[in-house]
Amino acid sequence: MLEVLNQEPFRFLLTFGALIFLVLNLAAVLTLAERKVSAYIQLRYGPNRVGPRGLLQPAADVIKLFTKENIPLNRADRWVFLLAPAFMFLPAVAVWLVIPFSQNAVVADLNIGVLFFVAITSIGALGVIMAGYGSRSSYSLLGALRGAAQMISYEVPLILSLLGVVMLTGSLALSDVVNAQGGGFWNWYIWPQLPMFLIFFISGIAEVKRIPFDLPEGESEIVGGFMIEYSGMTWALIQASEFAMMAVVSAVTATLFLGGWQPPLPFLDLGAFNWLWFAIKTTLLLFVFQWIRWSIPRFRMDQLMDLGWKVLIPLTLIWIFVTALWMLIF
Amino acid sequence: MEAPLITADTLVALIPEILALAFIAVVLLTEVFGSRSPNLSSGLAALGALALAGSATVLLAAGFEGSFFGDGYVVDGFALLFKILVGLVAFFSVLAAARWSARTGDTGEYMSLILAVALGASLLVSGRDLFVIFVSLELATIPSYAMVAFDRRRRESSEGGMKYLLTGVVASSVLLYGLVLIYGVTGSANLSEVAAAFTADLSPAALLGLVLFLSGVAFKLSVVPFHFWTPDAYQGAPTNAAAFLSVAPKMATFALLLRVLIEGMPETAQAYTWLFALLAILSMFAGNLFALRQTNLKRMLAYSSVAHSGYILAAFAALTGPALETAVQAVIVYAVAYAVMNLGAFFVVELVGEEGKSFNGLFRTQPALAVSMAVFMAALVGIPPLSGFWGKAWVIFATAQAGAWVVVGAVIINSVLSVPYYFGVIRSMFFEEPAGVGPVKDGSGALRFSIYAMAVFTVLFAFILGPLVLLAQAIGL
Amino acid sequence: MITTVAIFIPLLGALLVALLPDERRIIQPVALGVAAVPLALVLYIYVAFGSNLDAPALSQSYTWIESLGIGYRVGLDGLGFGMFFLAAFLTLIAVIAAWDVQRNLKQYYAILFLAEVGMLGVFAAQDLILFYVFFELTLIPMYLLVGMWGDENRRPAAIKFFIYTFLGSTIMLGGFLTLGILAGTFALEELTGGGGLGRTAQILIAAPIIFGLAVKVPVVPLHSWLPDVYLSSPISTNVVLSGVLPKLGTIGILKIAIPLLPQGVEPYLPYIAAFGALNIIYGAFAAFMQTDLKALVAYSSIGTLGFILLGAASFNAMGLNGAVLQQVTHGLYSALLFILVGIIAARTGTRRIADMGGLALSMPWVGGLLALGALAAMGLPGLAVFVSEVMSLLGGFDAHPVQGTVAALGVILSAMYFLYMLARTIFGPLRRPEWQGLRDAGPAEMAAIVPPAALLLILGIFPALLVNIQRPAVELVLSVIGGG
Amino acid sequence: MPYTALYAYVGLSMVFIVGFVLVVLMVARLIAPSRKSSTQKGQSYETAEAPVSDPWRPFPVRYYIFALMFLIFDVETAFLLPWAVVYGQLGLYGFVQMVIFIGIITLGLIYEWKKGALRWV
Amino acid sequence: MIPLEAYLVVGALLFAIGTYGALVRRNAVVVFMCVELMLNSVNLTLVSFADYLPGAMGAGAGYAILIIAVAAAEVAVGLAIVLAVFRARRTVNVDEINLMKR
Repeated sequence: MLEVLNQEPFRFLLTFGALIFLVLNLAAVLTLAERKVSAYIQLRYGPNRVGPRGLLQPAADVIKLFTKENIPLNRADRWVFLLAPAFMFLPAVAVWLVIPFSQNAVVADLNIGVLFFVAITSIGALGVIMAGYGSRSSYSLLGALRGAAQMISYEVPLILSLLGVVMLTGSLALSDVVNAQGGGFWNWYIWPQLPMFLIFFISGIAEVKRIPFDLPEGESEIVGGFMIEYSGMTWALIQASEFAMMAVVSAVTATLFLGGWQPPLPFLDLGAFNWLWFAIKTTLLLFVFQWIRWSIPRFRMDQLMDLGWKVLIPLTLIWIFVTALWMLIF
Repeated sequence: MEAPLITADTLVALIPEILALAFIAVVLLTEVFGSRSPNLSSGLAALGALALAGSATVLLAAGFEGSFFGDGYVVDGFALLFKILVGLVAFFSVLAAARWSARTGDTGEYMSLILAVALGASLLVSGRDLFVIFVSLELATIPSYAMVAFDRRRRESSEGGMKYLLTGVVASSVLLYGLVLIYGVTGSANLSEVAAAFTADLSPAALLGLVLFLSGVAFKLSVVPFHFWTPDAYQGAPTNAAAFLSVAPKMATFALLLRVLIEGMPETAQAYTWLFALLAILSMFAGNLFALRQTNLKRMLAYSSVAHSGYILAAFAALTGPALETAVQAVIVYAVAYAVMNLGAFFVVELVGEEGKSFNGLFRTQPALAVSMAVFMAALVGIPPLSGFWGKAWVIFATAQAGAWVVVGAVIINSVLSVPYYFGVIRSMFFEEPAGVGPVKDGSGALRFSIYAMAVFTVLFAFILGPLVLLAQAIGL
Repeated sequence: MITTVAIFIPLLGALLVALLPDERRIIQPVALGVAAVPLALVLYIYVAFGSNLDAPALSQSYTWIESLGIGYRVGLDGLGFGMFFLAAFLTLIAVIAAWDVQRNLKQYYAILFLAEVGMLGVFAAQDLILFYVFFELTLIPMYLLVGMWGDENRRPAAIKFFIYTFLGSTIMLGGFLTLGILAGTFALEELTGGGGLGRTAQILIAAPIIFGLAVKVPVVPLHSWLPDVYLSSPISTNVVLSGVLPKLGTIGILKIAIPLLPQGVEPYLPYIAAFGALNIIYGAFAAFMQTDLKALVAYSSIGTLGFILLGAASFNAMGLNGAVLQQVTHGLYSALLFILVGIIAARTGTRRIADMGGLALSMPWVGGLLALGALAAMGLPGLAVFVSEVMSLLGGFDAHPVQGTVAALGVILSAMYFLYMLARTIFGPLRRPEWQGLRDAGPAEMAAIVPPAALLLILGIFPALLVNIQRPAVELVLSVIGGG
Repeated sequence: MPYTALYAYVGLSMVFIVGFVLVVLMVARLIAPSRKSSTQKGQSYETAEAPVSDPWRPFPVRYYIFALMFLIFDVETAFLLPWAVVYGQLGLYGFVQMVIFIGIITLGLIYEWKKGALRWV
Repeated sequence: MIPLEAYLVVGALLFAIGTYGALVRRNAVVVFMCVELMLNSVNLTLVSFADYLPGAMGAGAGYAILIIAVAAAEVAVGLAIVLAVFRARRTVNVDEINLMKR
């Protein structure tokens, strides 16, 4: 019986189902976490009515969203409008395919994992543009334009900041990156690549359009931006993909700079349960995401662009040079 | 790991290009950092062009030769000669553009575009690898789109640029597809290995590749039937851009075509001389016939450049057996001859104006300028002893040696056919009454220097000819 | 070396003149001086090397493009010497006769000197390419001279002239290049006798060359550019235009077509002779029909050129000598007549023959010299043209009796219209009273008309002065073509 | 698994993900209430005002400028990625190459900066 | 294993579609997109050649990156020019851009 499951196409369907399950749950949990963390940061309770301590709140949300009407628009470009959530959802799931959860626990260990991450993430920008354009609404379009400008601008430092890790590893496969960081937390790439780590993380925040880089949504000025016209399940999918993307960025950061599933100290090796280390690191980073969100105000557009082009990109270029020099000498 | 590809020799071989690149950077950076003095920018750019030509001359004089980057980049006499020519053309174009570009306020940018095209052209003539060829061809082409569209004050400029661009990118893609097919058929991108696969008898895929490649090249050379972009692009372009673009990239592209045909597919080239003859004849007739009815000088010169591309291409009809050496000479001689006379003509247009009637009575107001223009026009017709005559003579030598009598006849007929429109300009300058005060004089020193230099070269071309032919013989291919 | 200097002195002269201020009293003496230099050199050559034109001092040979056999080769020979002299001489006359050039005199002289370079060069060139270069070098200056200083009809005339002759010369160039490439050299000396080419090749190559030269002469069906240009030009341009330019064509036939392609030219000879006769007859008839004095002279000039073709086509010593000499004599008389017509037209304000009459009464010198020129043109014994015409005619008659007979008829016709013209213009009563006080030729005008008239007389009495110098060259040609 | 199979796997997954989204939307359509649409309801949101113009208008040039700059830098990274992978084996040669390459890119960046292209106006 | 011809046919088809579009469409930006299609079809052809040809290990992929770079440069310059035209004429329709037709 179990052996059947290990054969195609069952294996494929099983993994796929597991993946979708994981992502959707992550998104659901993160919505709750978002509200709880914000509440605690602001010394409130947060949701505490549905279920014990509000733990069932996400389930209630899902039910609510499923039963909401998806309001059709008169002038919208219907197919673009409907496909946009799919394009945003795609990267949020697909990147998980190449992330090693634990030793040999990776769905598809592509030899170009890093490149895959970069390539798939940029599809998200496409989704944003499609959403903005397809809605045919002024706010949407403005939000989409901002989103596009921001995402492509931060894509450059995002990729450039990966280069240090790639150079040190000599491989684009994420499993190789993790393996190269084994043997203790002092081998993690966060130490030689500390600036790159910060840049990567900042760019990651910008990529997922979180505060302080949430100009495409900009609730207080453009009332939701590119997703202003979405409602019901389409809106839910966009929200879900945003939260899932946050998890993706955390997971990739953990993989690239924090040793992935590698234990911080050799004797803490948990064997088959090393995925716990990975989960812990990802969760920590996710917490940082929330923390930043409730601590820092939104950037202005020009500040945002300046930060990307005039600070992050030059810094990455310099650090690539430094890394190369370092590797040449030692 | 194999041995590193860069050696000291490689750096020496790349000196002209490195210098050009360095000057591009310097020109751009002085503009943004230093004082925004247009004279400084154009001076530096002129220096850059001279550095390109000069270093190539030194390499040529030193007899430097070799192939680099896995035989993908070759430096030989042939390449160096064309590098020198491209550098010199760039130098004079920079001088001629100084006045105009100072008015745009973006001298540095414009100058660096000229240098970038020169850099691409100079890489192009050294390419022995299909993809090196493609990339350098694009390096020579892409800045030229920007040059054509550079004049923001004239709507024609951006329109000409757009037409040039849209057709140009399509042509590039076609050319690239041809190259890739050739690569696929041969299994190697290197010309010497291409030669092994390209015999007189081609497989369909190879033939398709060749045809696509030639179509792309024909576009860059504005040869019929791929010439339609030329008049709009040249008319729209700033005059000095049209001058430069009608000469430097074309020269280099002809050199490239020679190299590809002779080194990459000698047998095929011999089998397809009829194709070149056909294209050449069509270009000559189309160029001259369309030029007849133009009133705008730039447009006329654009069609004239189509015709002259035809004349040069006529030499390719002689790429067989005994005539091969003469054909190579003819391309070189004609290219140089065309460069001096055409640059000169465009420079005068730059100074005087592009409408035919602005030339009325120029001989009365500015005799020296009128005489120079008359010299250029007569040279373009092919009146001896001016440069154009020698170009045509060499083309006829080559084609006659190859026995392509039809081509000889076409060249002769077209020389006569071109008389009315070139002499129309002479007539307005000498026989008509002046319409106004004539062109503005101030600030045109460098431009005038270029014009007179070109006039002197055109008149005394016979003295350049001997050394040039000797050089062409010495370097062979 | 002397030859080279003589050829290129006018070039320096052109530059010198162009740099001077544009004032007649400064420009004209300088131009006279410049024009005198080549003439003086020619006379020096005649005196010093008259018996031996092959002297190394006269020729220069410098290979230029070795692989193709192109070189700078100049040298004088008997065929070209007469015209070399005449070109220098008539340029000087043209400089003097430039009184009707009202404005831009210095440009006029500069361009004239540029043309002189080409003219002198053609007669001295010993290389096909060089010949062609000089041949074409005259084109633009003549175009400009006519187009800038001609009358109101000048622009179409100038461009017509240019296109016709350029078409002809380009076709000729095709022949030249083919010949040179097939033979491997462009040196006339090495090409003599065909340069090793077979008869068929020679025939094929000769056709474009002869055609091109025929346009320049011009041979009758190709002549339509000529009257327009002649009528529109100023006097001094006419001098050069009629005196020297047609000879660029005839010298090509004599110096290039015949010796270089003897077998190739041979089949065309009857036709050349026929066209020569046609020229003579047509010229005479057309002249007869003219009401314009200048047009009459122009057509008579076309007619007289026919004798050169006839003589050249004879392929015998008599005819060739006649043809070579006729080039010079034709130049002298036509120059003389054009200047006189110009003077008359300037004085009377008209060129209509019907309006004139009795001009000799008020202008004895002008009238007398017009009579002399006309008599010379019709071939009166004792004047130079007689000698050359009779020689051409005899030679031509010998080789081509029919064409010769027709040509002889032309002589009679030409006598008719010239006498008719003289009777209507200079003789008889004064047609208009206001012409009573017309001034005769002034000093400048005399300086322009007396020398050619004198030369016509001198050469008429002592033709040997020129015939002696051209005879060795003609014999050389004869030996090449194998004629008697 | 051979790498082609891996890629096929990933590609198939991506198709399935899009499919999943569409299925979810269809299910939602079945579940969710759907009332007859009215013109008012279908209007796009403009803070409760009636939209006056079509939002599909040309947008400001600055977006294009940044798009163009992104294009250049993105392609630059396409060159840098392969280089970075093999850098460890290249030694000095690779270092020099990188210095030249990044140097030129940096010059371009400086030029853009100074020229004002990086200013968000 | 998919045969080489399959890739080549797809490449040729894409190229033909791109060419057709570039020649027929009147909107400059769309023409550009068609050109991109052409270039990418060339890339496909190139990469498949490189993969199947003996002794061309990896070189083809390198060339492909060069081509991508060239395409990017073309687009960068091209969009700038199209933008300039648009600002002057408020249209990017190729047929309407005819100041110089004679």
